[in-house]
Amino acid sequence: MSAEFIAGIVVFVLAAFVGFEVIAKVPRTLHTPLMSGANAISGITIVGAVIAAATGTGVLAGILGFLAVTFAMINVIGGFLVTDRMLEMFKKIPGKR
Amino acid sequence: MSAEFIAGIVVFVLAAFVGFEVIAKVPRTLHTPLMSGANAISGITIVGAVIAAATGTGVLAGILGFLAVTFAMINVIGGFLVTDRMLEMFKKIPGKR
Amino acid sequence: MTELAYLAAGVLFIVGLKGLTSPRTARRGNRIAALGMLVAIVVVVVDLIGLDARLAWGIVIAGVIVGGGIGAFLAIRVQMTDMPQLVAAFNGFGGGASALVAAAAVVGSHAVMPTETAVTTSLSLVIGAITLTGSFIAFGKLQGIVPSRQVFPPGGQTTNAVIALGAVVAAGFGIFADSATAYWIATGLAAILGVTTVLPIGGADMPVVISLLNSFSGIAAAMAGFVIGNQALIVGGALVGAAGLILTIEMAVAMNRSIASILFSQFGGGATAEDIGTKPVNRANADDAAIALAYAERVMIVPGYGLAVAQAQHAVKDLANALEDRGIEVTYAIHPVAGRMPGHMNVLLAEADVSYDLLLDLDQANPKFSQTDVVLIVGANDVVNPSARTDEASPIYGMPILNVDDARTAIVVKRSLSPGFAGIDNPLFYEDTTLMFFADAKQALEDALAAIDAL
Amino acid sequence: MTELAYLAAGVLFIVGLKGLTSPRTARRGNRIAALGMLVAIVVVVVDLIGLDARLAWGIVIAGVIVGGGIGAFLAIRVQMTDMPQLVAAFNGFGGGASALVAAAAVVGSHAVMPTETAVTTSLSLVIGAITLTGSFIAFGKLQGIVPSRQVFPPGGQTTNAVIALGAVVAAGFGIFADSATAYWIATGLAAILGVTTVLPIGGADMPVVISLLNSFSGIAAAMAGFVIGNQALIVGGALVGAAGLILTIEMAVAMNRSIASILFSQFGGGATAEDIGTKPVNRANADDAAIALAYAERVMIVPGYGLAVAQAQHAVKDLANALEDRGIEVTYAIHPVAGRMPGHMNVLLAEADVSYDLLLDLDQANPKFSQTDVVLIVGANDVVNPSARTDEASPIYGMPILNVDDARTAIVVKRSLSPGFAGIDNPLFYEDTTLMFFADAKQALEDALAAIDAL
Amino acid sequence: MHLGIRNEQSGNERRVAATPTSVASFTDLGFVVSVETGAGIPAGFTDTAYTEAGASVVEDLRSGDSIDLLIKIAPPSESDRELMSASGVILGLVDPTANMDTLTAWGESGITSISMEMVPRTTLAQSMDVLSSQATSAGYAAVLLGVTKLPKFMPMLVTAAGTIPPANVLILGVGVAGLQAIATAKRLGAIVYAYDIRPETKEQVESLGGRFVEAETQEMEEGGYARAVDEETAEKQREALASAVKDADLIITTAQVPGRRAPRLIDRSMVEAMRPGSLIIDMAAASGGNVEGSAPDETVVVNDVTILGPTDLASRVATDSSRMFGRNVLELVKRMVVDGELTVDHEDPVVGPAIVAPISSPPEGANPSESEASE
Amino acid sequence: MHLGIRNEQSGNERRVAATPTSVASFTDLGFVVSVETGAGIPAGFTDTAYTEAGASVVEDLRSGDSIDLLIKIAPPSESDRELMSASGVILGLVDPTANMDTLTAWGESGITSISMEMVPRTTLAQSMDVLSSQATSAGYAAVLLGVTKLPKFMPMLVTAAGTIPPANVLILGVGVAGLQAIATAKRLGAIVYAYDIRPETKEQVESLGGRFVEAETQEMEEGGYARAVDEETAEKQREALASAVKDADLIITTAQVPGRRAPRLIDRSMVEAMRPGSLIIDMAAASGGNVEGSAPDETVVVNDVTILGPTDLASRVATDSSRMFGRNVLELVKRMVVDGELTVDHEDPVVGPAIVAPISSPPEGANPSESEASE
Ligand SMILES: NC(=O)c1ccc[n+]([C@@H]2O[C@H](COP(=O)([O-])OP(=O)(O)OC[C@H]3O[C@@H](n4cnc5c(N)ncnc54)[C@H](OP(=O)(O)O)[C@@H]3O)[C@@H](O)[C@H]2O)c1
Ligand SMILES: NC(=O)c1ccc[n+]([C@@H]2O[C@H](COP(=O)([O-])OP(=O)(O)OC[C@H]3O[C@@H](n4cnc5c(N)ncnc54)[C@H](OP(=O)(O)O)[C@@H]3O)[C@@H](O)[C@H]2O)c1
Ligand SMILES: NC(=O)c1ccc[n+]([C@@H]2O[C@H](COP(=O)([O-])OP(=O)(O)OC[C@H]3O[C@@H](n4cnc5c(N)ncnc54)[C@H](O)[C@@H]3O)[C@@H](O)[C@H]2O)c1
Ligand SMILES: NC(=O)c1ccc[n+]([C@@H]2O[C@H](COP(=O)([O-])OP(=O)(O)OC[C@H]3O[C@@H](n4cnc5c(N)ncnc54)[C@H](O)[C@@H]3O)[C@@H](O)[C@H]2O)c1
Repeated sequence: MSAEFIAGIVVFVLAAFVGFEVIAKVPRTLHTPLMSGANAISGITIVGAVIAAATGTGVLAGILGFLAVTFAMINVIGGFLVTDRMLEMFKKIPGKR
Repeated sequence: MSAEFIAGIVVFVLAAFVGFEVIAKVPRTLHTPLMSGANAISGITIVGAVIAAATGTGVLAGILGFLAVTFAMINVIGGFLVTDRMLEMFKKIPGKR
Repeated sequence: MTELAYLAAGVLFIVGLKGLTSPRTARRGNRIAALGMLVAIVVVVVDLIGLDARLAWGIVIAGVIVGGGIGAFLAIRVQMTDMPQLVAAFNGFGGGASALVAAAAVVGSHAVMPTETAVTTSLSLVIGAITLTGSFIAFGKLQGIVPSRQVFPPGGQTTNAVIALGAVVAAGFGIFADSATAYWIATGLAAILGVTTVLPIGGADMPVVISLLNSFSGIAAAMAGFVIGNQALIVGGALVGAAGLILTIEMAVAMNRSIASILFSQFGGGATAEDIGTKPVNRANADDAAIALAYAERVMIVPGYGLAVAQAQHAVKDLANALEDRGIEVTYAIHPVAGRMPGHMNVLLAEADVSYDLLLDLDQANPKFSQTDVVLIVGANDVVNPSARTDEASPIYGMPILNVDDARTAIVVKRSLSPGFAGIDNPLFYEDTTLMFFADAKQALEDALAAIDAL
Repeated sequence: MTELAYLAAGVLFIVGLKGLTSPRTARRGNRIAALGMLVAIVVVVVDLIGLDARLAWGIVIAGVIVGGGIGAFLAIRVQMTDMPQLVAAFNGFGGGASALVAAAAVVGSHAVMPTETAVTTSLSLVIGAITLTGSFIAFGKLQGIVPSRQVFPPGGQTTNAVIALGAVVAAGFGIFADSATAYWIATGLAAILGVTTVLPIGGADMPVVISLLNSFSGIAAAMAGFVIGNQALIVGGALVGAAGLILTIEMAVAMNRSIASILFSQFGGGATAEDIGTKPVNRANADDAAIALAYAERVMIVPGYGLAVAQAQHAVKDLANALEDRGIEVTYAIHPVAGRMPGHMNVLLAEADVSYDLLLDLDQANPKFSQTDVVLIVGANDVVNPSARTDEASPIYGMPILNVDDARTAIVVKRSLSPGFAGIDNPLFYEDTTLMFFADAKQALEDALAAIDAL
Repeated sequence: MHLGIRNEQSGNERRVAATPTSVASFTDLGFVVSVETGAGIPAGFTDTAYTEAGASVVEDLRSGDSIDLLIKIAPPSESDRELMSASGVILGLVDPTANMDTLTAWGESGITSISMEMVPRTTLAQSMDVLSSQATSAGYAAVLLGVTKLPKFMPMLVTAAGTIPPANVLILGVGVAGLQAIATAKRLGAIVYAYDIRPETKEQVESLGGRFVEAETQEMEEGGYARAVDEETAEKQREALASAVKDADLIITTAQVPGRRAPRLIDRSMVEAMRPGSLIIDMAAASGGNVEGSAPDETVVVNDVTILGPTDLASRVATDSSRMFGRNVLELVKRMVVDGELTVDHEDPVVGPAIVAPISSPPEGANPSESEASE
Repeated sequence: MHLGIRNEQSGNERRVAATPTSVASFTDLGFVVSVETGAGIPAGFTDTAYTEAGASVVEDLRSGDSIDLLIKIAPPSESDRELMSASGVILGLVDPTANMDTLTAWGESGITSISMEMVPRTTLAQSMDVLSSQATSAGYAAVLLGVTKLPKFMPMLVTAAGTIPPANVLILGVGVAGLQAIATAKRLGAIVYAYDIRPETKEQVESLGGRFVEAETQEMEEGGYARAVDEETAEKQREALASAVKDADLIITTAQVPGRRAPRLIDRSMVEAMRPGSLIIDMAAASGGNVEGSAPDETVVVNDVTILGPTDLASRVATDSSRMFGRNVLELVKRMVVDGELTVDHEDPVVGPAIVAPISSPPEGANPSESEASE
């Protein structure tokens, strides 16, 4: 295994630990916003998509790259925006007015 | 900066986050054992000490290496043992009998 | 330096995610995470520009515009109630993107991949594909496009096991034989598996499934990070993978379900928790009640016979104290016939040493409900039954009741939908603005108090 | 693969540390962390053997035997009460070891160090040296070798600032000029700084200081890790550095002190929290009370006038309920003259609906204390004053009291050491087996309840 | 419309049928109100207060105009009849069981009699339910009577002069009065046991912190009221109650079966087993008594156990009893005033069942409640 | 040693100086106990019970042997003197202020009189403190008396027949009786206000859920007792109390200054400002009264406000009052029995101050307490 790969594993494991620890008991009403926010973060794959799209050669790579960027971008932009909307509404308790 | 050094920083930061997150509200009675246990872990420097002692050349390096291993070993062995003793006693609430 | 910038993005993700776990910091948390994402994108662009090679920027820009546009449009246009399915859809796209990144790597690699890269590539493809299709089925179920009841593939869970095995074998072959075709087969099987696994799950369990798929999409991203050797993806992906898993477990616990029982349900499983009434109600738990109460300015408590049965007088006082400590105005509305004897509520509240000054009778309370944020109805039923006002056929028509439906939100604490002394159904329970908190009153109030303290 | 093995050690450290934060898992946690250490040591040895070079194993073995022996001897022989200072000493050795590792690197390096390595080397040296000497001063203070009161260096904190500046300048010179001598000067100044910073801190604040130095030793280890390029040191060191910092903050909060006020105290600062009485008492907080109560089998509650003043009757009932839910037997001992009128306690406990069956009077309670694990004395004073039994000169000599000192542990909840109605001091408060929980009774009981629920 | 309030004070009666507050409301409804001098004094309402509320205070109603609506808290008498206008209405505690013949006769001559006792006991009509309101007072007063007569403390007190044990109070019959008695005794710190034949009362007893005595119960009622039980059940009941009775310092019995003799819950042998100095208050003494040997308004001592049969309990809190009574009546009258006229509507679900005479529809309507109260 | 218990029942006195339980303990201490017939009946103790406890029940103590220790709950009389042996001891509520001359005379003839009222009120001696124990009963009974006389509910009740407001109860003087009155009224659900001249009582009032009326207080006491205040302070006090008095439905006053006339806290104008139907119970009526116009054991009505001055309050819970009294006396007697002999030790810190006659040391010892109770 390459040193880079091993370093990746170390980073992966540590980041996963942070992920485990960071989520303490979450109030139920925050479950959906948290899920949505976490989902938006998983759009980090946009970085990979940009690299793939920019560096890819050939039509197939181009198509794959374009789709990857598009998909990732939907996830990122949509994800953060919708989370923000949820949380905005969340300030007001569900109900009249 | 070397790639290795940068990888080290990434690991350092993530590990520090884990350290921050892992310590939630600790009951006061556990403060001392926790401190003691954490202290024992900081004896991980034994790894560096062993490397220094084993690979060092020259009298000065030898002395430094020997001292490093000795010190680190005191920390490691003493640290874990004393923590264990504290926790053993901790099972019984301070008091008679 | 790129790596350090990515690390900064990762730290922002961590801080943001942590913020999202508490109501006070949630919105800021989300924005911090978004900032992290911006940092990561800027870094990759700057980094690529620094590469000094001919790059297909057109494709990138096109993708950003199209994807960003679609995402923004959907996020802004969506109805409040449709948000969960939208999250599912977004998640599907995310998983798909990771699979595509891995696919691009397969297409673009001209040498034989090292084993470790091959493994992560296939993982990224398989997990990404499952996420993609699984999320879309979840979206469909919630949106009503796909039937929300349990739909089993022919052969049930056995079929799923076979498909899963097939995907593993294909991926294994791809890794050892370095065969692109094998990868595509594995990816296709995984896509099918996503569909067939989610279809048999009932609509009520969808939130848990979406959360799990969210965890998957994180892992897919991390795997894609290994494939292209990018630490930002590894950090962000691992973070979401782990956090999503914990969240999934918590959600399942909150719904009183195990993840296994959700995923591998047989006929007749699932969604039992919703079956109490025939008409739908908004169910709430202690956390929901806690948030509604803790963020209110004016709270009115309406005690009824159930408070007495549960002997919850001390619990209600404790809860009120906690709210008052937060600067919330708390009063009590006592209906003349609440309980089973004249003055029943007074006896109990006096025992808990609730000040007489806080007790409002019917005439004092009714004009106040419209300025009340939350009415907490504890074991009362007949005395808050709006059919006394609205339904001429009701045996209690004409009786003055506490007009709790004037308040912004009503939280009703009782054990079930069963009727009170008068034996009649209560339309209040089915109102949009009513949250039903089914529990013994004492337990419910204690739990809500704990939840408020934890906020 | 070495790196992965180190990672495994790191994971064991994380899991172990987490275990240490809860009473149920603490012991296991410590052992898991020790296992992690074993793994790390085995890995480095195997790795070195694999190096295929002439290595000074003799030195290593000698160090291991000497160090291990001393550590084990001290840890086994130490008195319970001397443990905190021993931890301080161990910590000093750890910090010293890290500095020595960096020193060996300086001595052993023949080429010019890259800047980053130079920086981490100097950090390791400086922080390690501070830890070494600071910890030993802390040890000395607790052991009584160094005076535990505040001892200021000539010039006070200004002197410290000058020394600190000197160390920074020397280290900077070392880094830019690659000068070993400059490193040694920086290290020496840091060692002095360790002494002069800790000397002015009062004995009562030592635990916080030790914890902070513990965090330092973690950072020193991590820096040493950078110096020799070893991830095990980085992970373990960073972990302890961060965890130690959080713990330090928590400890300071628990003592009602800020870290800054502890570190940079001027004359007359510090240790005020301990000055309530002249004789020493065991102070406890809600968590301590919670642990003592939650792990008891039989608890007796002794209410007094302070319960009435604090109107803590409902709080005491709630706490008792929580204990009963855990299967603990809870009773109440009512002294005939507790409170300020005959039956004072009865009125309150009846209001809180404590069953009459649980109330013991003096004659029923006294034989039971010796089988009681914890007596919780809530705002009572005269009625539990053992001088009525033992001190013929006492104005209450001969009055029958509740013999709470027969119980294994007594927790006394009151706001201060001030006397009760009879105006006399109470020797109970200074007993070894007594924990003093200074707080308003209602608040104290509510906090203890929250702490029990959180266990 | 001329509304009359008599001075009904006599012996134990200290209540008044209308308070100044309700008089003011009657005036608003369009009534001219006359009150006899001193009618409210023992209940704490002065003549001046009535005058200020808009009533004319007169020495004797007979000296004035005839009365269209006479409100009664005591049973009606011939002298009341004489006051009435041709189609006048008598409304109040008319005690239909005892006075049916008289009222029927009056009814034939045009006088309508409305019995507050027969207002249905539904959730809807609770604001007009005098049985509930007066039973509330009676249950409260019964405990206070008992506490004052008992030479012991109710609450437990641990004192330097020894521990005073809490009193044991037993409540038999857990209707409105019984529940109020439980609450009051519990407030005072007694250990309260209670029993009723209706099984749902167990939950109600416990909701007030009382302990339910586990004896025979029966799911059988009519409109929330208990039915009479057969002698075999009654015997089993008494056996099960015996030990609770024996241990009690104070017993309050409230058991009633509408239209029947009150059930006998405690017989002589049970009384004899009690500790000397104990006390029994039989609130059902007037309708036959729950306790063997009890007599209305008399003090009977059996074997050092005192048995009281007070019938004036509600009058002991005359101010509040009168207030509640006045409010109950007001609510009913409000319902009967249509377009400024007092109208007797036999079809009204609340008023209808309460009309004793004249009867428009087939009689046998002595069943006071029908609808929901039957869980 | 012959110990005598008389039948002291007369008028309002229903207590007895020893219970069967304490008689048994006296027997164990070596006393021969004689009890007059019927001594304990009104307190609930039968002659049989005394016999079973080891006493001989006699028609009249005069017909038997002379008495070495006579325990009294009522003040001593010449007929008591006649019973005594040459060096006999009379111990109990001997009312030293009123009877000093008599007792001194008896003392000169060899009879020792020990006043339970003068046992020091220290933490140590609390088990012998009859003032505390009887004040406990009196404070409790006062509230119950008030509640029974008041035609209103104590607690608030929200009912279908209107909301009944809680009663306002005001307690003036927060000693032992006052505290017990606060607790009892609070239990019954009243809103309780209280006031005392001693500032530390504020905390005590609040510890029972009462509200302290902020008026003039003074840090001035002797052994826990209040001193008399000058007329200026008293005037300020009354002004500050006026509005609390005006709003009260029930007032119970307990203020005493040992050895002095009770302070006048409520004057006529304050009474006149009260609502008609309100009630005042002046527990200090016998020592001059806290309320203008009150008289011992009489019912005075001023402007529709009733003022009672009961002196028999402790007797209203005769069983428990007697039990506590008996226990107090027993504890003191235990202290006095040395080697099986009754010994009067003038040096004893508890017994010494309680000896009224004969005086061994210089007199002026009428200051009943000295040590710690002076925070
Ligand atoms: N006040 C009087 O004088 C009097 C006298 C007799 C009758 N009533 C009648 O009683 C009724 C009073 O109205 P209300 O609103 O107070 O009571 P209600 O209408 O009888 O409703 C009480 C509710 O409390 C719930 N409950 C019971 N135990 C509970 C527990 N342990 N925890 C949580 N909830 C519990 C029950 O629902 P779940 O089973 O789903 O939990 C029930 O629906 C009126 O109809 C009135 O007419 C009154
Ligand atoms: N029962 C009677 O009839 C009667 C009558 C009169 C006098 N006394 C006398 O009163 C005494 C009763 O003994 P006791 O043990 O009940 O009481 P105590 O000896 O008076 O002690 C009460 C303790 O409660 C603490 N306290 C006060 N407020 C508090 C609060 N808010 N939270 C927590 N603690 C609080 C006080 O300490 P901090 O200030 O440090 O908090 C005080 O030391 C005896 O000396 C007895 O003789 C009794
Ligand atoms: N709908 C309403 O809002 C409302 C209002 C008031 C009363 N009520 C109901 O009306 C009913 C009657 O109340 P009430 O106080 O007038 O009753 P009541 O005075 O007629 O009788 C008193 C009690 O005696 C009990 N009893 C009869 N026979 C008995 C026996 N053999 N042994 C033991 N107990 C016996 C009855 O069950 C009843 O509880 C109750 O169910 C009450 O809840 C309903
Ligand atoms: N040491 C003990 O354990 C113990 C036991 C019992 C009583 N005590 C103390 O003894 C003291 C006396 O108790 P007591 O009940 O016999 O008192 P008491 O009967 O002599 O007087 C009753 C109350 O009247 C108050 N009073 C006097 N003048 C007043 C005025 N002008 N205005 C308002 N209030 C006035 C007094 O302060 C006192 O509280 C109290 O302090 C009590 O705590 C101590």
